Amino acid sequence: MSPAASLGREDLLLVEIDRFQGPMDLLLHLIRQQDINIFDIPIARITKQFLLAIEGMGQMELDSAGEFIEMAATLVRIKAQMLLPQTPGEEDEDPRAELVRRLLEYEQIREITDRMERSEADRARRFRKGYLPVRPAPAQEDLPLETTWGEVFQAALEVRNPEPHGGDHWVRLRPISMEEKVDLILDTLRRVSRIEFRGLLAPFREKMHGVMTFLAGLELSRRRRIRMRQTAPFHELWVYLREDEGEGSAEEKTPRNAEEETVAGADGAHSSEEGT
Amino acid sequence: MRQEQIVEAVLFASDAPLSAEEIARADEVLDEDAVGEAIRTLRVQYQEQERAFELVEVAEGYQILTKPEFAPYLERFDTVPRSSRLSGPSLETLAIIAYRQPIDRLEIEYIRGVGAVGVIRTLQDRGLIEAVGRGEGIGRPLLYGTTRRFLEHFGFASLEGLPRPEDLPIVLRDRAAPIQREAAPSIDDGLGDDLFALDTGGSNGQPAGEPSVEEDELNE
Amino acid sequence: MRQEQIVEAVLFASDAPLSAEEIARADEVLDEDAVGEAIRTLRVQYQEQERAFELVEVAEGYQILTKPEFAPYLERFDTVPRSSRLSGPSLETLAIIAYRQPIDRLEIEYIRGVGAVGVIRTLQDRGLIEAVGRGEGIGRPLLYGTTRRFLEHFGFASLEGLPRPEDLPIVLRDRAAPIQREAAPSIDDGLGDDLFALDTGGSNGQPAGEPSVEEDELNE
Repeated sequence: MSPAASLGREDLLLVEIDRFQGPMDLLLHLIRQQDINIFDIPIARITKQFLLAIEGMGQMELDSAGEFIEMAATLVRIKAQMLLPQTPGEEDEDPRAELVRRLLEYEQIREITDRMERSEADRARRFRKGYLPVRPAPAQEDLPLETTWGEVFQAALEVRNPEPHGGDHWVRLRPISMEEKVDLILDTLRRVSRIEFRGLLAPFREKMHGVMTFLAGLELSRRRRIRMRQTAPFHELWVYLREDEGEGSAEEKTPRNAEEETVAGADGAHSSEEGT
Repeated sequence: MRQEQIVEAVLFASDAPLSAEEIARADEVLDEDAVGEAIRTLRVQYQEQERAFELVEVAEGYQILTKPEFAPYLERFDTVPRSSRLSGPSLETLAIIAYRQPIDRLEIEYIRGVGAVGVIRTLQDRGLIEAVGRGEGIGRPLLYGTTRRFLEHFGFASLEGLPRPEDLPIVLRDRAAPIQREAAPSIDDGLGDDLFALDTGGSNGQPAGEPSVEEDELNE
Repeated sequence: MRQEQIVEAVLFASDAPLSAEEIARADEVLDEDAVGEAIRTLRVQYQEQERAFELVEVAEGYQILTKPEFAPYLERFDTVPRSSRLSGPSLETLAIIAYRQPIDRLEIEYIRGVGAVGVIRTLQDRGLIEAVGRGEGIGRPLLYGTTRRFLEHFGFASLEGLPRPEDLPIVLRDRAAPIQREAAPSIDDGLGDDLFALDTGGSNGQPAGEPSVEEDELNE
């Protein structure tokens, strides 16, 4: 709570800007806090308060500052429009109408968000079956093996003699890019919640795939996109998608800050997604 | 081998919810009805035998989950995988997508007042939303919708399981009597109207009577 | 809440087998004896109630697993079709082991240029190879050789019967030649072993005497 805000009576606002998820959140807060009639917003006052609140935003990320400034501009414009004399006979809408509509909409979203958060918490108290591999049917040895010696022998003939010096002849030279592996990991994790690291390698034979997948894994954890977990040394290495804020404990949830926007915004730069 | 045993084995081995149809694939003699029957039997058995887990309906399918009261014990184990919670911005964005799907990025950004590129990506990476098509307009923007995984994460049986908007206390609106609305500026076309007729079916619903500002209320 | 319910919940939700000692950590009132008691109770219950799963004791502790007889149903959910043919990597590995036995994993990997943990497991599951002893060197690695079943299946009276024509690669023809392995940089991150374990072959298996990370070859 900014001590500076406790000066004027009508500007008596308890605003700490980075508590807010964005300009709509801030606006909603101002209106709720002062018990303002949504259908009759004192636009001059709110504009003043809004500007005051975002004054100290210098240290904020430029992106989100821009969003607040955009809203400030909208407020100022509405204020100006309200000062214009109304042309008689013209069915002009109240300049505030759109803002009101957005506020109501946003408020409802916030309410829904809270409900969903509760559902999420309830669901988190239930645990699904831990992943355990399906037990194989009784002795696999009893399955008829169709492989013939001819096949084995053919494979033997194709074995390459390793050269005693230098290992580079092993690398069959198809370039394998790390980005390709990054995509593989993310694509896979989009389908399943987590995967054993070696599952990512399973389809590939060359060691270079292993190296690049591993590097991609490191890169993704550096980008904070994935998390890797091992239950014990030398056990399987599990790869998970990382959440923006990790496991939301109670204390983490209270301050709703704009952090994710920042982090995620940076991520967005790598994105090949549709631009604007 | 009894049918409910097969269904149980399948549900037990899966770490995600399975629909009756999917379960039925386990065996030729099974069909959706038989699966439904088996599920009812199992449900009763787990209850009577006081198992620590129960068979619940989630994400348009079925899943065996531990009962909530065991959570405190399970949370002590590192070998028990936990689903991690979403951040505030993610939840908020997801709420918008859940109720307004299919929806494009600009609409989401307009409602929240902040950029959404990063959050959308995060939600996609987590498999909670997906691109479901392309909208009209410049650049034919991608439209997003929620996935089955979304339902799973929140434990909703289906999109119908989302909190009903009628039940929500809307503080702001209660402060004033609803008023007849005039023509809205074009910018919000297709944007806000259906919010008040939240259509859990996922399609853009009809605009319902929405309150707005009257001309004569300009008294600032 | 009864003790066996807590034990059941923990075993149900855990990804890995848990020892009695570990399970006891779930609750202060539990100790190893109480856990043992609960496990016996659950075991009997599952049996009497003809559940599709059972509580089994594996090397590392206890697990609830589906009964093996349901495997055929569950395999239909596998994306990877099981085949009774050996894959290319399995064939190659089997050929190497057949000609070079006894041979340790690192040598196999050296010859093939890729990891062999998974294939070795597959071949072991198939009963075509087995661990036949331990070699010299760091960690006294397991040595693998072919089984009687291998001879039976391919119709050889003995290993002497394997053809050794001129066109066989030297590395397989020349049984005595020790392989010169150069010192390789090692990644010491505890990940290495599984990292290059290609061909998971679907079987999980016990870590049946699988050597862990000692000196992983990373020749690139």
